[in-house]
Amino acid sequence: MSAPADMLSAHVTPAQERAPEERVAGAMRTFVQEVGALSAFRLESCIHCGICAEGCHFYIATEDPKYTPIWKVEPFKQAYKREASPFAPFFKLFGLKREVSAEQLGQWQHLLFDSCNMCGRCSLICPIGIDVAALIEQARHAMFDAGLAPAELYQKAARQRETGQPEPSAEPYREQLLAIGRRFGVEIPLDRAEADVMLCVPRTDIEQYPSAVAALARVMQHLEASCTFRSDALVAENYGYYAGGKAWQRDISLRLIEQAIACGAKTLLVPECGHAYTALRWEAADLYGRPLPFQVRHVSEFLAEELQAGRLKLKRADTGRTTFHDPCQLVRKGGVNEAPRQLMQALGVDLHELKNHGGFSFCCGGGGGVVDIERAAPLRYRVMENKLREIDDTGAENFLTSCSDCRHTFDDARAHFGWDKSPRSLLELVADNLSSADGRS
Amino acid sequence: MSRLADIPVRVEAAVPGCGSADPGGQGGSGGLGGGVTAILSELGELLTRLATQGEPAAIDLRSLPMTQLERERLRHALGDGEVQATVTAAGVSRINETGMAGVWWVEHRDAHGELQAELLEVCRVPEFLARAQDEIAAAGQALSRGARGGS
Amino acid sequence: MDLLGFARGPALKVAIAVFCLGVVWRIVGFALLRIRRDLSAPRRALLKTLGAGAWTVGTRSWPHPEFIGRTGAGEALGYSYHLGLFAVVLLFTPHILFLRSLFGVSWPGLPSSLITIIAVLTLTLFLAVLFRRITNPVMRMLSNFDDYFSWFINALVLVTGLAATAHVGGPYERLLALHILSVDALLVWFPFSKLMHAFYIFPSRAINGALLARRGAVS
Amino acid sequence: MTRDTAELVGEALLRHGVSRRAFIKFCTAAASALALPPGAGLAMAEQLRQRPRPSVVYLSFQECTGCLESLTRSFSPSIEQLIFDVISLDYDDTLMAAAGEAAEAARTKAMKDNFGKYVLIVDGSVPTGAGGAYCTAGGRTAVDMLREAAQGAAAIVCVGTCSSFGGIPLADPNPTSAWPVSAIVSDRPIVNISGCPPIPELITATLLQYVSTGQVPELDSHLRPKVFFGNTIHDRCYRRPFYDQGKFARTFDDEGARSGWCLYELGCKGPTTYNACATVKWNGGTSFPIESGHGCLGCSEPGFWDKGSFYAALPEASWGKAGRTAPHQVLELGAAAAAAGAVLGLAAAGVSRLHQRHSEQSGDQGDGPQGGATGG
Repeated sequence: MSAPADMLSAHVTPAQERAPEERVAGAMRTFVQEVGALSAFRLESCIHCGICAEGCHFYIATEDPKYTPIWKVEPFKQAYKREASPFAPFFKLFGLKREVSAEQLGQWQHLLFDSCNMCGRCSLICPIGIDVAALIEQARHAMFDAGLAPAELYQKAARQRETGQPEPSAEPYREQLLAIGRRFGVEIPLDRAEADVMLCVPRTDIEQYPSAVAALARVMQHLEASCTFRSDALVAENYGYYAGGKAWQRDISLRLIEQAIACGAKTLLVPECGHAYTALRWEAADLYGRPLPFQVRHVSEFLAEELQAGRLKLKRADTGRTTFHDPCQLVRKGGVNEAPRQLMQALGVDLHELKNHGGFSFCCGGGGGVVDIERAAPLRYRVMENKLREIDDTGAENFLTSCSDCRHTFDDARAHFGWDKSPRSLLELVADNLSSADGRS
Repeated sequence: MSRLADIPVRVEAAVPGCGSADPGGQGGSGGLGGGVTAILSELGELLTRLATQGEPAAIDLRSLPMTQLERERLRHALGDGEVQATVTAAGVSRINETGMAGVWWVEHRDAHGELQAELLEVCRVPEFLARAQDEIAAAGQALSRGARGGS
Repeated sequence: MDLLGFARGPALKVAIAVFCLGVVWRIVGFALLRIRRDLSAPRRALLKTLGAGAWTVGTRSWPHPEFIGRTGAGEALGYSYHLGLFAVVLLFTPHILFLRSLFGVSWPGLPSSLITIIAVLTLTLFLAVLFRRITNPVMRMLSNFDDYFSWFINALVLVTGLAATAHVGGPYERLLALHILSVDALLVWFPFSKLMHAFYIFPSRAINGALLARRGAVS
Repeated sequence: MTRDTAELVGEALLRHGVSRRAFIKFCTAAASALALPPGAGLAMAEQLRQRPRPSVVYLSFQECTGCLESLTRSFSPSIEQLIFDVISLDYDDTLMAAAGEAAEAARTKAMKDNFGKYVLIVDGSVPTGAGGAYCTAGGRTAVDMLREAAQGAAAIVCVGTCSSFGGIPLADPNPTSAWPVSAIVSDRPIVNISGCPPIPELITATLLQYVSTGQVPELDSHLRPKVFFGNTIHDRCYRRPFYDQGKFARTFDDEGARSGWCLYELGCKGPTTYNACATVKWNGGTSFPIESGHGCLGCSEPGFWDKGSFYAALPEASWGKAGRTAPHQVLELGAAAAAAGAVLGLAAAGVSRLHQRHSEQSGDQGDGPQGGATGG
């Protein structure tokens, strides 16, 4: 089914244990190794116009040139030119591009992790059509292999890979999940041998938004879908993806893939979690090494499909003047644009779009693991101001989103700024407004 | 094509005021045609200098290519004066005073009648009309010899 | 052989050879790096994806309305000097004759005086672009030797071309020779520089557009 | 005549019954041709009358006599006047009545009597191949005669493109190893009046000016008088406005040609040719090539025979040997270079891939599938 477990383990040591030269060598090796024709093309094409800066909210908020997206991969551009580009011998021979130094890489940790949400807005503004975000993702892989992933992300990824849980909890998630079912009076389908749909949850929901977990179970129940959680793969998130540990990302994804295959699922349902969608919908097959034997759907997509098929019936929800935050990984990078809007329309939501919405939406500020990096908080708050203002400017009383990381980031900002709004989960709104025409709910 | 005249050549005026396309010659200023207005104003300046400082000058008309029309306009503008001199020396030269006192229209032709030089001289009398010292001396000697021989 | 003969004879040959060699070398050199098949299930059918890629080539020529406020002026400046360059390079009669002698095809040109005006405007825009590169903190930080030298060599071609048309700064044939030599230098520099974006820009947009369309995202 | 008894120009004029007025007229015409200030003709006449008549030796080497033909067709000042009144043409093997040894004797005598004072006019290029055997007179080679004559010359005037720049004899493959005068004589003032042939007025006016002032005129980098060679034909061309408007004749009998439009596209070399054709013109100011519908050939420029077709437009690339069209050559060259580029590119990509595989196998990155959806 997959590569043997021992081959999957990457011998990555934390930063402090490695000599600087070793670190640089590791980073460069990984980056250069990973550069294929597409990335090489991206690195070749940049004309240094600086326009990508205007797409990035880190630059917009600070006007600090170092936050220019393409600048965030500068050392790797340098490495590519020296090591793998068609004229690499010239660059090397004449010393046209200096070797990247350990110090330089250290500085770039801040640029690649603390100040990049991997939101992909830069890839949409580039007049040449360079997918800058894709390069940043590759640069993160290299940083990880240099032992330069931020400690928070690194540790969570390591733990998740080992135990399936990014952080220890008083009670295992399995127990917590069942407790949520009891608390909200909804049956949690767990470890069924056979199911059409395999479910998982964001650990953010287990810890912070149990109502969202219950909502998922309730909606699935309403749809009478054959579905199950699997104890061995409950968590939707993938900290390997954030930390840039590609092998770890694969290991973590494999847990879900293996369990989905084990229960014969036709669909792997990604809950309200943006980066989990990217990791499972778009990247998992490549890491797995062959096409996945099931389809991957975000819960909003899944529900929109059910709505179209007439199986999901909704009441009109009174949410007042409402706006919607498009999670980057779902919309800009994932194409899940129509589904949430179809659901909102069916719910009769009075939707007032943000100034920048759909594919052009600004990130909540927490994406790319930034919300987990403690030292990045001041910068993150600064960047978020613009987003909060946009939400205020719609005049909406309520706002919805379909990613619990975004939700968590907004709630964190609410506490920090004393803001008066809190995002609601679209899934929960759906669960709360299931039509009882058939007597259920 | 048997005869030169059969070749249908037409010259289109590219420069305003230079050619048949501008029969009135209104656009006489600028371009390769030199421009009658420019010549007249320069003559005015040269005359002032002659009057105040006694300094003679000249304008070489061959260096200012003009169309027949422009030439006629210039002639018309200057008018005719009192003196019309014809000098026969290695061809014919005509020195005509113009209506503007001090401006002389000088035309030198060779023995074949080809124009060799054409100037507008600004002076009291064109130096060309005067005789050289050595010529006068030679003439004096010749007359003296004749008088002696005759007596 | 005089300088002009050298410029448009052997030097031009060498320049064209280096240009072709370098361009193909560079493109083949990275295009033949491995390309992994994307194993994820596409959201859109292949044909739609490719269509969206082609469409992006056009749409990415101008910023999306969401971006115009921040990038419109910069992009307009960039495009306008490119247009000026194209007009001067492709519509000036002596250039058309030059290209005709090389490729055997020709097309009508614009009046030389109009081209001169365009060239002067383009040069002005060139200076504006350089000024922007130096004063804009982002561009200044990103810029390297390539950016400045590519600017310089293009400006040199413009200036020598203008000097040759205006007969300023020496005898015409020397100015013309310098102009052609600067073009030779440009051709030699081209494959090793950012000027390669002339070849990259459209495929790059198409690929980005297609990859985004494959996921059903806006491009 | 000897140095001490040299006759003054004025005396000679009187002797031939040429009045002062006739001479002023002659000088005025010359000054006009030289584009000197209008008053200069008079001054030149007065100066010249006080100067001794210079002896002139005219040597012809590898030439076609076109230049001399041109000189004798000078309208103003005419050659007759020039020869009899202003200069003393003591040797010219084409024009002089004497022949054989008598002619050579006249040359030797003139050079001896006027050593250091005579003007040497040279017409034709000087062959140096085969020991100079390609051009001899009276058993002496051209190189020899030139060197000897140059020794006593006050100045050398090279008439025509052959003596100025080598002209046709020097054109590729230059079988006689012909050289211009300036390549052989370097210690005498040289004035080049180039052109194939040169404009006659330019020759006479330059001589006249030299005689009247005793100084060579201001010269350009090719030793040509700036006053005649300071501007290109294109600068002074009456068809220039059409160039600026972008109106070009495309064939010799199209509407543009009939309308007198610019001949640039038909190969006119006006923009690179320095001469006075467009202002002094030919045949007594009647016309010049462009006026009669043909582009300038560039005959007054060095190497004009070897600068490609007369009908190739100026900015055209010059790709040497005929028989293969330039587009064909460009295609070949481009294809060859592109093929070489492809090989190098292949090699570069191959090396990079090998490098990547090697480091993957030995490196600490886990093996197996790589490259995310956004990677690769």
